Amino acid sequence: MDASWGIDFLLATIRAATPLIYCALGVLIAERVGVSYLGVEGMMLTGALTAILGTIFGGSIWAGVLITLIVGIIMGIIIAAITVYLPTDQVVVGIAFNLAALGVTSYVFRLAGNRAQEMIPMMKPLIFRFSPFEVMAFILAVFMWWFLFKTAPGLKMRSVGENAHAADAAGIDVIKVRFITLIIASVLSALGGAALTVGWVRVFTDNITLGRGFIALAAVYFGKWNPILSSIAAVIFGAGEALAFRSQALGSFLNSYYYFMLPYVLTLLVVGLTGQTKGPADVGKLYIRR
Amino acid sequence: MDSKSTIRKSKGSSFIQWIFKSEFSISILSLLISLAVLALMSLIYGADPWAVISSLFQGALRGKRSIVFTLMQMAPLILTGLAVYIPYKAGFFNIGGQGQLEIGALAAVFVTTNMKGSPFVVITVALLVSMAVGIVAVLIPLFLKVKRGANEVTTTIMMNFTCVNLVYALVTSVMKDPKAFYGATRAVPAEYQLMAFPSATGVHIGVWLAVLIALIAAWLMKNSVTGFQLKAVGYNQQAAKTAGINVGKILKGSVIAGAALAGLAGGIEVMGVTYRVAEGWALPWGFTGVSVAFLGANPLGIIPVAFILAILETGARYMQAMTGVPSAMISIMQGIPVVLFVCLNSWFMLRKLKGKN
Amino acid sequence: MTDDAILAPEILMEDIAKNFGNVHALQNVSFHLSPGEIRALVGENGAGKSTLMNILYGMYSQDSGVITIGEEKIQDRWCPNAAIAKGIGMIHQHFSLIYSHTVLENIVMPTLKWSDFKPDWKKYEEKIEGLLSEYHFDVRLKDRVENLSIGERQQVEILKALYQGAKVLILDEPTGVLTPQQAEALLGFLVDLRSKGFSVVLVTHKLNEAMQISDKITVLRGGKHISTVQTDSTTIPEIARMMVDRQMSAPVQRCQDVKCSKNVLELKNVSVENENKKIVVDNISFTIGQGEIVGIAGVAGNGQVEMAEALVGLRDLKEGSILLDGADIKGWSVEKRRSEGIGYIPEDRHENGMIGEMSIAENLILDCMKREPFSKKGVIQHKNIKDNAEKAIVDFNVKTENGSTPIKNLSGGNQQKVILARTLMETPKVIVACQPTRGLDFSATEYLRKKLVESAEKNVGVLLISSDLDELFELSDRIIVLYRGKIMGNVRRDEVDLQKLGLMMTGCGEDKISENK
Amino acid sequence: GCGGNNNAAKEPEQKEEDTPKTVKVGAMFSIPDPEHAGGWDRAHYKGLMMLKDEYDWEVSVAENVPYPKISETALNYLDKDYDMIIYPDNGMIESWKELSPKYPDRWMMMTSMADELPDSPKVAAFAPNFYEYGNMVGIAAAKASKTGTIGLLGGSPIPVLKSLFSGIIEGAKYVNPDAEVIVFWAGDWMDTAKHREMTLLEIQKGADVIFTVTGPAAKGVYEAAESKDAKVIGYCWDLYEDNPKAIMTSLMLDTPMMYREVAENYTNGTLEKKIYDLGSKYFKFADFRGSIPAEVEKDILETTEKFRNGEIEIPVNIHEEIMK
Ligand SMILES: Nc1ncnc2c1ncn2[C@@H]1O[C@H](COP(=O)(O)OP(=O)(O)OP(=O)(O)O)[C@@H](O)[C@H]1O
Ligand SMILES: Nc1ncnc2c1ncn2[C@@H]1O[C@H](COP(=O)(O)OP(=O)(O)OP(=O)(O)O)[C@@H](O)[C@H]1O
Ligand SMILES: [Mg+2]
Ligand SMILES: [Mg+2]
Repeated sequence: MDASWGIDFLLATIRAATPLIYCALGVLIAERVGVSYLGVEGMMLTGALTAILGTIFGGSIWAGVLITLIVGIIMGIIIAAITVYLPTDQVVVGIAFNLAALGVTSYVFRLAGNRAQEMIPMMKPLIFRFSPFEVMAFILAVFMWWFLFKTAPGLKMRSVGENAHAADAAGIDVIKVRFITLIIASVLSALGGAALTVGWVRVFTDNITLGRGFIALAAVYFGKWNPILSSIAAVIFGAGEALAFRSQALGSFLNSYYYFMLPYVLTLLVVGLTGQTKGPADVGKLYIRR
Repeated sequence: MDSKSTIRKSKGSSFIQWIFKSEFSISILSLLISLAVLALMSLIYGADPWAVISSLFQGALRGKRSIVFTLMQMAPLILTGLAVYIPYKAGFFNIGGQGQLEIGALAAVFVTTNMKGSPFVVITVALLVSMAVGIVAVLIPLFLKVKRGANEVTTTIMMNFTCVNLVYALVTSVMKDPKAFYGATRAVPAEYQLMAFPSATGVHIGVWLAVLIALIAAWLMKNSVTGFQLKAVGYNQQAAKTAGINVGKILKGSVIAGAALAGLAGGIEVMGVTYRVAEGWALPWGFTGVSVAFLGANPLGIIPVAFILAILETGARYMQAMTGVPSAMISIMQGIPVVLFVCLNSWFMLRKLKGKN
Repeated sequence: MTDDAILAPEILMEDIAKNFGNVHALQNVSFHLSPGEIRALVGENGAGKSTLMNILYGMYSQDSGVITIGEEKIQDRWCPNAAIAKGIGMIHQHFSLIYSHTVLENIVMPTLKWSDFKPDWKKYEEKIEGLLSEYHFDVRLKDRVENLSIGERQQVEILKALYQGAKVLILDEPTGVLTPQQAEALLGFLVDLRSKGFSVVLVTHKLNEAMQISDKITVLRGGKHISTVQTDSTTIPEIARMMVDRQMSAPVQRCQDVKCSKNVLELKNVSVENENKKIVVDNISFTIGQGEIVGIAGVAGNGQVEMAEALVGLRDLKEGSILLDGADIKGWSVEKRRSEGIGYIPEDRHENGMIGEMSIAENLILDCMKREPFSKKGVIQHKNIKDNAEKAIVDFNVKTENGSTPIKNLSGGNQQKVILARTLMETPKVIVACQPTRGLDFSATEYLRKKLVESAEKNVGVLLISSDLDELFELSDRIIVLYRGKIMGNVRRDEVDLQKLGLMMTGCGEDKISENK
Repeated sequence: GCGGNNNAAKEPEQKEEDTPKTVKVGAMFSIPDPEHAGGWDRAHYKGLMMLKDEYDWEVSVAENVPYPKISETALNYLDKDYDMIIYPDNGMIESWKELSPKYPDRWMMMTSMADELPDSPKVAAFAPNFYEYGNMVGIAAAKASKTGTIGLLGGSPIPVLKSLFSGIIEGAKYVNPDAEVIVFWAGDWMDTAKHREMTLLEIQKGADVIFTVTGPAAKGVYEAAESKDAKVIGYCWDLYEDNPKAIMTSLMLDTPMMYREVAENYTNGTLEKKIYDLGSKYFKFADFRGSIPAEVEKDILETTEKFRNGEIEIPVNIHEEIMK
């Protein structure tokens, strides 16, 4: 194991972590305003597809990212309307949305025909060997931490997640805040998908996210709803994944499925050991104004 | 109070209103809309919408065999639905059904491939062990919930991935059938497979067992002290505790019962239908169970809802095979009706809440 | 805006109507508040007081009617934000605080701008310190609200409103949770505010508070405006008549001398810890005799709740023992204690007393559904439960259509009647009643007190925990004062007066008081 | 006989009277969208479509058939009076063995490796000789490789791949006794990202020619190869379109030829109950399109041609150690 092995491992870790970071930030900000966002997996898949289609039919990666942003906003509006305006159970909607997204993305991908099967061009690294997606992920994490914990709007948003009624009484339009935040969360999750396809594997295949959205959920939990800690958790999970890829190169005897258990087992362990397990108090609770 | 004056259509409106308000009509409405979506998608894809939709129902309901398939698909859904429903009533959202199911199935295979004895004994032991293993899979989230107050939605999801990966790790290593082409266990020996009942139909007894369990659960929820306490704990844990109900016991009991049923679903599925556990052997029964529980709203409702979702699953596969539409439409038909139902239902609820009749 | 230029705007609410589904919470209510006025808003439970104020504050939107504030007619998009901007602040009965945030964050948060990315915490802190000294409040800004006592939390709420520049302060039943001393201080503070040019709306069930400080009293009944009268030209009985529109029963008379033949409950050297392993009940001993009502006085948070919970089995004893009818109840489950005759009326009925979604009938058997005739061999007997509910509804005069109504649809008073009915159903040996009349209007209050006295007359021992000293004086045979978990005094009611009780509640023991004399 | 669904079968029967009976074939794939999947499924899909185009057979394709639904799907076809069921996937062998004895009047084909035939008169297996296929890949890879290292990536260690990869190892050794062959298993057939990363690792270990057998995830392999200028030999079908830069060539399994054989034999009534061993004549290289120097290409083609003619013999040596 030489230095280049280390650098490659680091690069692989960051590659695997980047989509997770975007999604984790999405889940995190949604939960911070009191909405549980299990639909992250479906949203990630949607973003993964739109980024590829946008790039192929739009002619450049940035067109793909732009389309992803637009679709993220539109889907965010739909999800927000369903989960914020209607007194639906957010968990059930999230799970059903994931199922539907799985179907719709592969349907659209099939409709898009042979051109959609093409491989898109590679992104140029921005700094060192890190792609713009990767650099942006870390900037976003720090930005979100600063935003949530150091600024006034951040405080207001956290208040909504902790006690929606109190926030309402303090003059915050809870519904509006949740609505807008869910759009942001959806855009972030969609970007997570884009980071996976456009930023990493450069193709789309059916169900390409394969549960990575849920790993992001675990990262949020692991990171105690703190953007920086959650991103670090995502990096740890990314390292786990990179290690799993390398399990054979390293001559491991362990079946690679054991490595895929890692993020979840780790998170359960941390939850069990630290006991610091409660997120924002109002997550998942409905809020209806009369 | 003169509430009646607000009703707009007065003549014969009560029946129409009932239709309009009942959950049943909402589920029909969401099914109809989903079918319209399906038709539209077929049209876009270039398939004949009518052929697609009719094959959906043919595949699930036309002829004895299709009905048998639908019934067999219904069995795990009833059980996973109950596995969500029962703990949910006590205030625990068990999304871990999938992991409990898969690991329960693996346990059933382990017992049947290693144990010798009369079929009755072996089958009973295997099903009991699958339930026990299902319970083991929920103990960590339960512990974290009770002792640490951890949100069980997330921990049970994590247990899902842990269990499923563990199952795949085992079927590709120590439990792998050396003769199998892929990672798969040995098959459940013929004498220990669930027998058909009535024998000519090909419907294995697990289906009736599942229905029976749902009926028993319905009766218990309505008429037993335990069911009463379960509801009390689910609505208001604090008050139930103050009233002398042993909240811990009820909560743990319901979670364990739920996980046992999810494990049983795995046992029944592997001993009645697939006979082996392999990589990717399972459908997302555990997740569909969440929809079943919510759409069913009570154990009696769970039976027809599981049946409808089984129709959609069985029929959609037939539809795909026969008309050549993309397999994506199968998952679309499983997601969209649920989303629609939940939305429509809460939309009507919201209108009622806001007093706009 | 300088401090001496505070002038509250004039408020005009005209023909306000509001329905919740089929419930007409408000029907064409008008409400006019002049600057620099203290207005008391009274009415029975469910009269619509909170609803009216919530509409003024923008929490609810009215179905019809017009609000004018100052010169300006309020158009749509009326919301708390706009109300705050117009100088209206509201302190809800259930506080609107974010428990995991600090006092400072709670106070400042509503005034922060969405565009403010660099809040100047130093400046805010200084400004609040100014308010603290001006109004003689005492809270530490860096504490998390979850660690504060109820009184302190209310101070935070008021500070928040003042900090936002509220000139009209609405307080919804603010004294319900306070001790008499705290309540007294609050009322004085409100009078102070008036002199500074604020106007105040005080929603209350305590008519003497209304008489004490208000300029005018507005009475609501069944969602309708009944009357608004000058305080100094009216009397409590007159207001009460307007509130209920029916004959009032005479106040409860407790016969003086109870002969205690035998102790039903005995506490010996009982100590209890709270969640943080701190001793909150410290080595207390006392007895309750048959037919005796023992009142527990004390500032909230001095161990009353923990003691009650230890009695009914919700908390373990650290030391000591409790005897019921001579039998040590150590190790008995909550359920066993209930069935052996310890009745319990919990302090917070919404949290602990009832299950809102369940019907009246079901709530009535919540603690005894395991027993016949409500269940046999684990099978619920629906018919017996229904019959039981019908009987209780008649016996306890619960206002409802039938027993299958979800209990959350009842008014607070009627909810409390159901809880009382449940407690008295099986003639307990002793009743532990925590704040049984909190938040109830006076007719419900009278009814409840009467029932408690009646039970005592039937030889039930009653432990009455209340922060309402009048209530304690009216009902108790003996009064025990708790201070920091210790008994400061255990006195016959006729041996003690309000002043002495007040002293004991602040930590002066019985002995010290007599020394001073 | 046929287990009794008469309703579903009625419609087609009515039409049969006037027109000559079209042969109905039902095929099942475990992955979605076989038309665009990795080489194996795509090759079979194309072969089946050929049946439709050239022989006017009615071909139904069921895709994304999960494990518990294989028999159900097959039975649906059987109930609809399909004449032939095609199982192009080893993972479906259980269902093949279970159903064929119950339907002795229909043809059931396993178009992959099979160890034995079920007890039914109308079963056949069309089993490509994966070892020989591997030999040809090995020859081409070793000749094209500059580093002498070849990377192999499989979904999971299944018997077919043991034979195939052993063949490659021996083929490569025949050309270059010092050739090194790296074998990785992804443990999965779907995770594109994982396949990409594992390919990168192989390239990092020196591999410059890659061969992969996997499902939809294969695209991750091409991507990795392209980004590191390595070459991929496509599996079973001409995959050039998938990644023109990465695909050196593809060793095609001539599925049209295979299915043509099925069709001819079926119509003539000469289809036999046997395991058809599809040897090297069914394997041919797709156009190289100038991906490697012409002389190397020529060398590869000549050597493999000799192999096909039997002029070159490569010993059969199964490497158990790669199956860890
Ligand atoms: N959110 C709500 N949903 C439905 N009904 C409501 C709601 N809030 C109040 N009500 C009903 O409106 C009526 C007026 O309630 P409101 O809370 O204004 O009474 P109140 O005078 O404040 O009573 P209390 O003295 O108990 O505080 C009651 O009948 C109540 O049941
Ligand atoms: N969300 C609601 N749905 C239905 N009824 C409600 C709702 N909120 C309040 N109510 C009704 O409004 C009444 C008045 O509400 P309020 O919050 O003032 O409680 P309360 O009866 O005064 O009890 P407490 O003083 O203990 O809080 C309650 O008795 C209850 O019946
Ligand atoms: Mg009120
Ligand atoms: Mg009240």
